[in-house]
Amino acid sequence: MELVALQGLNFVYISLTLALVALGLAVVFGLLGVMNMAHGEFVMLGAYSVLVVQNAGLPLLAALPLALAVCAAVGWLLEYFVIRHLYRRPFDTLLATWGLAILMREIVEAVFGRDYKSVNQSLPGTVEVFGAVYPAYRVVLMALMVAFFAGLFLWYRRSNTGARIKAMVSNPALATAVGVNTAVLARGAFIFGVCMAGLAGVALAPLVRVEPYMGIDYLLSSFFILVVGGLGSLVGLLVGSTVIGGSDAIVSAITSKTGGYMTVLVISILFLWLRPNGIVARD
Amino acid sequence: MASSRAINVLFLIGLLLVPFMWDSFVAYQLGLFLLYGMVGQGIGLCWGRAGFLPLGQALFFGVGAYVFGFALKLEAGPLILVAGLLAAILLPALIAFVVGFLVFIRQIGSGPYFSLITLALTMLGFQLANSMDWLTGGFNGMTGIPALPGTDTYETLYYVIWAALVLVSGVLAYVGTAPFGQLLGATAQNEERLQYFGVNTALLKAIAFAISAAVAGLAGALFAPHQGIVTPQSVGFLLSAEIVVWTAVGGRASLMGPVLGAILIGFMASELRDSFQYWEVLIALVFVVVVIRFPGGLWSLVEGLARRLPSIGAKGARKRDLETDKSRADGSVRLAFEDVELVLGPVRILDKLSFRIDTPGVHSIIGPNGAGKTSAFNVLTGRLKPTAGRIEYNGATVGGLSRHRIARKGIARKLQIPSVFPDLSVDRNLDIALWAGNLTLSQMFTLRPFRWSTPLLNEMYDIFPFLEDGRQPAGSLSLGQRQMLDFAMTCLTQSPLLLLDEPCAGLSSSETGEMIDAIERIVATTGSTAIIIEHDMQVVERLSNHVLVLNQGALLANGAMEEIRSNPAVQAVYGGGSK
Amino acid sequence: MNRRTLLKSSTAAALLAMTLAGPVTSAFAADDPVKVGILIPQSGPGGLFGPSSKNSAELAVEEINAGGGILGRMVEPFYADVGGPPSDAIQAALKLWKGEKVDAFIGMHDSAVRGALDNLFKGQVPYIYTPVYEGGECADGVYVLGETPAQQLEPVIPWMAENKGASKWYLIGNDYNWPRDTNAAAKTYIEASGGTVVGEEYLPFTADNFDSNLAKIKDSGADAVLVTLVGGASVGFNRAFASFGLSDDVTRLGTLIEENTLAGIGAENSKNLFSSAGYFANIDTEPAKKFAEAYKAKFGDDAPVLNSLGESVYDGLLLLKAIADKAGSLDVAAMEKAAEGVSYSGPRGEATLEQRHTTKDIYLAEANGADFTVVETFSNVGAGDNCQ
Amino acid sequence: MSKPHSLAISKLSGGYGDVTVIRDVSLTVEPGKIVFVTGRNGVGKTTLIKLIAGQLAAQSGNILFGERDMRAEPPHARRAIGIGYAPQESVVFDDLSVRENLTLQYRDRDLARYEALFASFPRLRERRAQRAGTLSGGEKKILSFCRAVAEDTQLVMLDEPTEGVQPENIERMATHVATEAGKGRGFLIVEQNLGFAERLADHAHVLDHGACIFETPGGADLRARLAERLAL
Repeated sequence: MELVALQGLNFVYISLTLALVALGLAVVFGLLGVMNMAHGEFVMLGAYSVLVVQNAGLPLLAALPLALAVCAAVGWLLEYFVIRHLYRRPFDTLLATWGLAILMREIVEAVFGRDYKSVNQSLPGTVEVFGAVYPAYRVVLMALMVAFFAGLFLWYRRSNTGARIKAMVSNPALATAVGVNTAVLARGAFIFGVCMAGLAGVALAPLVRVEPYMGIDYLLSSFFILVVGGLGSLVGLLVGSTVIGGSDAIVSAITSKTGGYMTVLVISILFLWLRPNGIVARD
Repeated sequence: MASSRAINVLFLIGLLLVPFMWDSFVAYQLGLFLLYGMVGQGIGLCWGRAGFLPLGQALFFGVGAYVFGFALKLEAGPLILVAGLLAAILLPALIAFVVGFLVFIRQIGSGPYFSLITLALTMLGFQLANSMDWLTGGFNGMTGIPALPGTDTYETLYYVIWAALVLVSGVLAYVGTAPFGQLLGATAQNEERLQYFGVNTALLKAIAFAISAAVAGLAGALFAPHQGIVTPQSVGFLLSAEIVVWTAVGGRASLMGPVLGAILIGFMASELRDSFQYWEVLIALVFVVVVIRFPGGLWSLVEGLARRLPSIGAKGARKRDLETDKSRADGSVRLAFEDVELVLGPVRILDKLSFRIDTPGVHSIIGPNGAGKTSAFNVLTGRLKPTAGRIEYNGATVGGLSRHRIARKGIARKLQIPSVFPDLSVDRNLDIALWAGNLTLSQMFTLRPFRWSTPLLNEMYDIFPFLEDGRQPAGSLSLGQRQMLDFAMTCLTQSPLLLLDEPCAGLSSSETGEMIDAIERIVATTGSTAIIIEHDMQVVERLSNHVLVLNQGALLANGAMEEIRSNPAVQAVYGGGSK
Repeated sequence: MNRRTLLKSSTAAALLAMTLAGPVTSAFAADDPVKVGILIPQSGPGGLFGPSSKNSAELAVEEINAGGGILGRMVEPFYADVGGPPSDAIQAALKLWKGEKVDAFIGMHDSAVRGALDNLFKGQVPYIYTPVYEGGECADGVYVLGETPAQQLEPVIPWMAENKGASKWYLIGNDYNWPRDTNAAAKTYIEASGGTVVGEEYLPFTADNFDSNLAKIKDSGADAVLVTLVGGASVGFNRAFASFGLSDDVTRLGTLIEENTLAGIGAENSKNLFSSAGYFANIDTEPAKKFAEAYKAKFGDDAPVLNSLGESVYDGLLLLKAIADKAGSLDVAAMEKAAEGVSYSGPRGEATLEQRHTTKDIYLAEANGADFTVVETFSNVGAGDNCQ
Repeated sequence: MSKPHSLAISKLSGGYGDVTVIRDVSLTVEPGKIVFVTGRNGVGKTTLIKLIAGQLAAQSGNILFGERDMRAEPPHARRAIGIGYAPQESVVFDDLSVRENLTLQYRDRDLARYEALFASFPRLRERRAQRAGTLSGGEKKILSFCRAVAEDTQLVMLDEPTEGVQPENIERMATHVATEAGKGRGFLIVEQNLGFAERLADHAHVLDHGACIFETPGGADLRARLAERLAL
């Protein structure tokens, strides 16, 4: 029973964190069509923000505004100098952001060094949930993520921002004709996306390794989550995270982690092949 | 064109001279970059020409390397080596063909999905190479691979690699010039339109992907003796991505660009790696700048320089001297819709639509907006799959078949919006129409089809004189001319059944008159059957005496123009008018 | 075209040719320096160890030269980055070997690169391989300094059984040769010490979530975990391990948890964490302290932290000097004759070359916050049989 | 709606990149007036309307809306200032639903503003949940027409609104245009359908080779007058 509760909590945790990590890419790739290979590097910026805050002796929460400010500033620079020239050329965004990812890693390496950094948990220790011993920080984080996604879902349903972004990407000329300021909207969406990646970095920093190359872990899984779930919808994002996280967790529990990893790849291939619009196809 | 070919040849000759100009170590290094460059050339075929980007090309490179490395390690004589080399080329080609065909048959266009599939495959390949250590040596690699018999790895192997590069470049250049390459280019521009010409684009793209994989396999095979070791990194995502980057920097659409990219970045990295801590920053900056400023890659700069030189040998006028018989043995048409339904989401677009057409001449479909006119064409040509019902064409069921199969049964279609291949010349556009339904797979790899001609083509030149200026890109024509080119292409397939969706849309009244004359004349000459969707009653009256009226996805009335006019049901929904 | 294209395509090559045409003067003069190629990772996942490796090498060169050099000739180091795949490493090594005409190589890199270099050198140039590895290297002209699984585990596992009550072992590592070979060796020692293996698992390099492994470890009832995960995976695993409260009851032993990895794991996650290696930054012996002080004096307080991988390059140069001085030559044939039984003394203590591997002291350290404390020293541990 | 503005362009030239398509064209659309531009294919009608909408940059000349020079304004700002535009090609957002297409620009996402138009084109309301890409060509044109007409703009520019639209619906379009013009809105319509022009036009211009070759007030025999010029 305890093992079941533990596995169940792990399943919820992995699904939520994957969704949080992929959220930014869901906007940048799913809506804007930018294959942002530097997505993971924004997660990294978020994690290093926590490190800076910790070294300055401030509480973890102070990292949030810092991460958002840093990601927004870097995101603005990238959008202005690189990305805006490449909208609607997805393969070129892939190449350019590949280069930008290298740049961001090297800059962080130059500033903070190549070595692993340890971020303290502000909530050490464990609590018992349904009979399973679980890290306290994770429990709090899970509650916060549920609240965050619920809020986001409510806002997204009431706003037509998503539709405006899709409109802008599919037919920019017409979008301007109906009064959409495409330059501002695209920049805003891009910055929002990378800020969400930074937010994920802040949330995860106490749990994972922090080093300049940490971003790559988050990049590929985010892409697979989006294609399995379906681009351009929040429900799809959550479903994709659940399928990817769940299949990895289940197969890993039964066989091995390598088995889980290969299962995720095979599932992703099958979806890309048979159901490229994802489980939650666009309505 | 001629000057660009000359540059390619000179570039290759220059590469041959490298060992004489510098020492053998430079040649050894260069050999590795040429191998990567070859893989890039394969990517160029897929990405620059056909428009789909393979992101996992190292998978084929690595498979080739492991297979040939294994054969070399057996040290069992030349027969085994030849077999190993063939396997190293054909196994990747086979994998790519199967994967490509299965994916392309389900997905049209060049979205990121195919790229992500190849990415996942290469990650899977890395993991397998890593885990199957009994076969591959695991992470530490397959070690102790002997040199290629008869060569010295650091001296003469370079010439073998150079010869392979020449071979690969020759094959890719030829394949690109042949009808296969032209059709591939057309696929990138408008895949769906090409399918309406009866081209199995999934097969075409799968063959291109297989060729690129074979090239990667060959390069991998030579990589094994060149390095003496093959590790999972040779299968991995990182190498795949790097080669894509080099291809982009060098020039994805050119033959030699990828090789140039691999050489330049390779030497730059090797030079800077040990001397400049932030060398990766420099390389990253280089390709961010190239992507933004020179989308054609560095090779386009080389060609730009060359264009200033006087062109060697002007291109002769186009000869069309091979008369081709495209008329079908039996031009008669029997088409029947039986209770055809089409439901998309909550909306019933076709609702038990039934009609028959079995007389030659021009038939018109009219009806209010959203009546299902274009949708009827869509289910007939395979763009949409009917939800229920039967569509029979000359005794065979066509509903639900793929687009190119239906086209090959003798149904040609002109879309509502003129849909030509904008980046191809008018001549090439006409070629594609002439090839439709007749070009065999083996003819795709010969040059003779460029000389095909038909009597109908000459008639088209007569009707639309602007077509004779065949070298201008179709994209530079005005909307009306594109409409006419599209019409000409549809007719040149000489399909017994022509579906024309608003052929006069966007034309002025005088141009509309010209178009009506053209339709009348072509249908009379070829004895084909045409079905026209049209709002303009003037056009309908002039062209056809059989009119079908659609409303709410079903047939409302059916008969001669006068009967339709007097039909009260038609009058209730439809007034009719003209420009 | 076109000289222009040719020039364009070969600017980099020309640059290269210029560097190759460097000082290739009278190669036989006695006072020419001994050129040593030092192959260390400066990029890629191993790049973390580049700076400490390079510093250690510089220190060794300085000290050797101060003491009269090798064979009475000054040592001149040539550094190359071998952090990439083997194909890049071969180019880097070739450039030093054929271009700079280096006399010997010191290598601190993964085994895939070692295999590639074996195939390149083919016993024509002396090559000292310094990091921890899985054992089994036996080629001519190659001398191995790093710890093998036998050295790291044979004395340590019985010690863990006796002092920490480790009897039910769970083996977890990354999915490649080194962890698999290490665990194969570990199993014999665990059985010999009366323990059992309750689980064995290998993770892909990409693994970043360890929840299912931790659940299995918990479920298996293990009281000790042998960790052969490398780098970031080790950091992530150990952090998660402690956050689930497992570190209170379960002992962890790692064979590649050095100072950087420990820093990443963090002080609050390092309870009951042990590491076995031939070197730690704060070994409490005279030579080790002397080395650490010299390092600090030369590179300052903010220098990259010392660790067994970085330091191994220092020892590599000492070993090269010991063999070459005994052989009286840097010729592989002469060195091969002299190598067996050569001994030298360095920060790691006394070491003797047997079957191309060093027999030496092995230290077992326990993490104490973000630092290691050596809790036991095992003297003269052999590297096992590596030449079957 | 704010106080009525008229559109006045004078000596306008422009095209794609360096290519000049439109040369020295001048025309005026007073509030409440319906002005037609016609001409054969490829003479620059669409280019002209794109220059006014801001989709293409003018090379010389003036575009005045009221007192304001529009040439410096980006297209979305021109829409905000009061120039609506329904293009000839790519007329809807294919990936969005009909509803989203109609309400994209409104914060309240309310379809109520389309009541009158839905009464004429009930199909649109029925298909509001459907992806606009699945509509037929004529339906897309109607969707685009409704979107532009319902907008709160002083001037409405329609580029070939009747292309592919059945005559019945063209008639309904005409009714709506007339009604809106009656409220004081100006219309600039590019059309090849001379019947439509004759039915509505207060004034008509004929373009040829990028220049205005003929202009005439509306009236009963407009169709004949225009046809005569077009036959040249």
